[in-house]
Amino acid sequence: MDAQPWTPDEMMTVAASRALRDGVVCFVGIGLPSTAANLARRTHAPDLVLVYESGTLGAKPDRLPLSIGDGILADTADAVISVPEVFNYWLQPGRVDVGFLGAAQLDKYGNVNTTMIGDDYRRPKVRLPGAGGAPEIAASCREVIVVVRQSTRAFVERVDFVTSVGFGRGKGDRERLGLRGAGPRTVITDLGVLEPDPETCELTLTAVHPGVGLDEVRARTGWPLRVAESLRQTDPPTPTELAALRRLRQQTEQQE
Amino acid sequence: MDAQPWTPDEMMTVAASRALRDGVVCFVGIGLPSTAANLARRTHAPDLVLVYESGTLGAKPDRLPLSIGDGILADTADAVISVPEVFNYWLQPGRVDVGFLGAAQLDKYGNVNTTMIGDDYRRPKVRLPGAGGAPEIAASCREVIVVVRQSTRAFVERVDFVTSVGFGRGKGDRERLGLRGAGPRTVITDLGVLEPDPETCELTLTAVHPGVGLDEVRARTGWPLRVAESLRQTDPPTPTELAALRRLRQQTEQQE
Amino acid sequence: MARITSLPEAVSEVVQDGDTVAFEGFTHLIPFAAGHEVIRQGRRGLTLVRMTPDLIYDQLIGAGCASRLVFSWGGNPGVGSLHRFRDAVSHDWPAPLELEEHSHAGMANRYVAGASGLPFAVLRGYVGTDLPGQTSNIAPITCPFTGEVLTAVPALKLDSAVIHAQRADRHGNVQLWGITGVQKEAVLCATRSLVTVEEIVDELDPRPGAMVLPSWAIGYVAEAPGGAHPSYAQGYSVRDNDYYRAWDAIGRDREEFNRWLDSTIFNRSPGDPGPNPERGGADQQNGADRPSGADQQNGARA
Amino acid sequence: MARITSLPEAVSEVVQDGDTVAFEGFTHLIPFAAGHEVIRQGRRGLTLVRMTPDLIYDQLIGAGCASRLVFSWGGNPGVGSLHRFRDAVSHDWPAPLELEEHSHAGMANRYVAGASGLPFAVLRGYVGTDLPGQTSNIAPITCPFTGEVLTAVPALKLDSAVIHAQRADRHGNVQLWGITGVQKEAVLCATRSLVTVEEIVDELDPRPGAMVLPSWAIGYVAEAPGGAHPSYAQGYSVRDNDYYRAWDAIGRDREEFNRWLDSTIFNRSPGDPGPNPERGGADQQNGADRPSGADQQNGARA
Repeated sequence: MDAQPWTPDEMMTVAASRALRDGVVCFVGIGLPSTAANLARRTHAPDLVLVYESGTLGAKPDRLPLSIGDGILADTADAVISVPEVFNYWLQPGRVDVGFLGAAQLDKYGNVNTTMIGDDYRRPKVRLPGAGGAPEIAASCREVIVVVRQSTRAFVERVDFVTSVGFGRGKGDRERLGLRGAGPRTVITDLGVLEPDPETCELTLTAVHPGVGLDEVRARTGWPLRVAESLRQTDPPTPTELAALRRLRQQTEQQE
Repeated sequence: MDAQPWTPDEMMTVAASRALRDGVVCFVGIGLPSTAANLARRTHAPDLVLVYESGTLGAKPDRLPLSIGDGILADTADAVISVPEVFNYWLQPGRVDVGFLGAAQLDKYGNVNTTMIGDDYRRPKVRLPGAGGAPEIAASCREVIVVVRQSTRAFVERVDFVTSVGFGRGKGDRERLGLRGAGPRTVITDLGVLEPDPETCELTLTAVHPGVGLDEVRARTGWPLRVAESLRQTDPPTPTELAALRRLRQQTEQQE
Repeated sequence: MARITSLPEAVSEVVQDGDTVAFEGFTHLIPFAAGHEVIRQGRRGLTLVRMTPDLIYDQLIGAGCASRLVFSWGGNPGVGSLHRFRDAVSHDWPAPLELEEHSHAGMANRYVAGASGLPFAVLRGYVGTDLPGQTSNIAPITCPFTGEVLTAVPALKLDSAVIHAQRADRHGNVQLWGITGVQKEAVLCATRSLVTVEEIVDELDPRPGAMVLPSWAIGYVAEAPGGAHPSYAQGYSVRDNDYYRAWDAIGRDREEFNRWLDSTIFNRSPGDPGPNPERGGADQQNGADRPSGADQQNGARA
Repeated sequence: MARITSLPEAVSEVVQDGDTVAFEGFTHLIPFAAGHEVIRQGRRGLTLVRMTPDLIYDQLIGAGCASRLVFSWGGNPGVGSLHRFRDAVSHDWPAPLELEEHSHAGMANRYVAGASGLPFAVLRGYVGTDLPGQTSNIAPITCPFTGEVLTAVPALKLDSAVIHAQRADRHGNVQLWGITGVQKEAVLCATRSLVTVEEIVDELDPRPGAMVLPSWAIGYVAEAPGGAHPSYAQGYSVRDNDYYRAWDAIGRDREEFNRWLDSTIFNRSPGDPGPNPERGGADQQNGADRPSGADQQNGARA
């Protein structure tokens, strides 16, 4: 892998950006999701609509925002609205096509934990930031993309705390709970892509990134990983994609 | 009365304006309440805060607005907000000191009807405009002033339809219903002023305007009117008040 | 993304027979031109929704477009009553009009709930009044934390919503300012929506007090200069108070009203065979629909 | 009407021991100067409320001001964790910190309910997560019209709220623009409120995207130029990203943190007898509170 002219994080970001079709409305969190979404706007999806939970609809930043409430988001947005409005009028009714989530832990049914690691909520091993917008993003966006680096610490059989529901305990749970969006249709990691099995909703490896071996993916998954029969290989980042990503990063660093 | 250099409507408007203390926040309806409130701003209450249900907080019109949503209200307001916000954030929590109501019918417990005259809602004798903001103004303002011309048609034993609650069927009803404001503390007419009796909440004549006789007030009231022991006489409009009122009307007509 | 098209085409796509439809506007920016186009196209069986039904609803009701009205205050602001509305309620002319009646606070919250994708809203309202006796759409609800009893109203679910705004850009993003009422909520409550605008511009430069509705939340945008007349569009026109006053006499009389319909909406002389829905509205939006006596000076761009 | 006074006086009037208090701001306009003054005045037993507790809450918690935190996301945005917050949760240092945890949508609606004078709010939220298991402040509620089950959260009732804004006029009317988060709601939820501002001006000229909070809805206004540092005030300053990064090392270590407290908040040398709450904050608001390594170029007026 070291011979490749891109890093695993770059591959992950490019893969995430490709998952965004042009013209869709995307609820963006800061960090990798924001990088991927802004990369998509600069490559194949110029009409991607970015919604940030700080209340900016249609933000068009020319560098990566440094926080969810970066001034450049307000300066370039079609509309700046209050935080209650972004959740109540725009996210909750299902007006957002794609939501991005990160995860400290992700389990095989796509449930996400960003609250705490350990078995005692009152005395956690690691206290994490908490829910933020994630529970309702996971519930209300038409579909969800989870972006997370793959490791046995992150990819667990069952999350210690369900901050955001993926497929619960399996097929039919979302419907039973009354969750309206389709849930995490795509999990993009630094190793490959996982998608829910149509029958069981268990996350199944459907693609590996160039240079990644199946053994490595299995070794970095905390449950016995199922692999799709027609395992694809991710197309490598094109020179255009890589150049755009690096330029974006560079512009951002210059701004700081 | 004809010898007086003011009309009964002018006396009523001046009396209503005097009921507004300087610095209070007043929810204003169009027509006479708006005239009275703007007269108060020009005379004894320059810091009166006018709130119109169209969503203008602190409007300072230099003429009478021609409708509840006149552009001059937005142009001169401290803040223009949405209609849901004016009701939810400003009226409902009790942030408004005084609400003004008009009435097609008013009964002896200060209940107001602006919905319909008749005994069959589905086939009314007279269909009126309806509730508008009145039910919640009557419920939530710290106190309410009703302004209405006195006649047996308007002043009835019991209203045909309760659009806005005054004191219900008497003392204690507001508390039982959970209404938070003090209700209609003052009813100002072209003949005098009525206030709720402290014991029974029945509207009682507490003041007559100059030149008005008790018999006339009784004859224009549709229930056996109680009269306060210490019946006051309203101070006549001062030359300053009359001049300000007439100037306001004139400026308004010139604008049209 | 909003489709930008002509007013007649947009109306025919957005407002359909039997729709529950709101033409919103709180005194300001009332979509008269679109309402007149609905009359021209002969829509029937509409449930009209609005906080403050005024002249345009009186006209739609008088023209026989509506079978139901959901509202909180119906009048000719600053003038008096709506006589076509009264005639429909009291004498079923030209057709019976069923009423569902709320307070402003209740209607505003029904819009908010609809825009929020919730089935109901909660408020302190209606308590002790006779309004809950007239509709099943007002119900008590208990706070699960304090036990306090409040009032619930169901969300408004609109098939279509029509509003008027000052401007749109060529992508269909809409900008409006001044008193904006419940216009955003109305659009967000509706399956189909139309925004008529004073003008379409290259760029929506930011303005104090302006709100922007993004193109992807709107169905259709149609240019209709003067489309709020006789109401006003802040920055573009002033209210035509003479029209409101003149309407009182027209609305009061069935024959007067029919003559007004024929001459200003259907644009036909006496003896003409009937409505001609295909005759476009574009040439009728600039004051041609005013009642006699209206001051032709008004409606000019400020 | 708002009282305009100095920051130390306003803080001593508005934020009291044992208060449930929110210092709101969504990345933008975070009231750091007021938070530091609260530390300086030695407030204790606060229930801190905020959607996005960040450095100022880490500092208040580390300084021992807080006993409870009601929140939805606690981190150092773009950098990582809040170590004083973690230390309090995991090791009770310097004092135990009870948590009540929500989602952003839940917290935003709790503010809306509080601002609206309602005891609770309704949303589609929390369903299927482990959050309802940790607090009794999340409950199911049934729509009285459709029978659908949704989620209720109680209104936030604040004793005090503190926000930062760009400007106020001499009457105490406050104007803020850019990302305005839940600041209006926070002020309207609170019995006592303080708005610190970059400057007090003669007139608030209208600006695109600006909201105005009228003076009569505010308790106190205090001028605190740079009072949002290291966050930013759109039109006045940019975010001091170096401060956020430098905080990671300071917050990670109890002794480092105490040194920071002594030198930048209490402004005393080692061996000084103790906190001096009377030492005013006005002379400390212009970047004097920055951690070492912070870029002195930032925070300049844009």
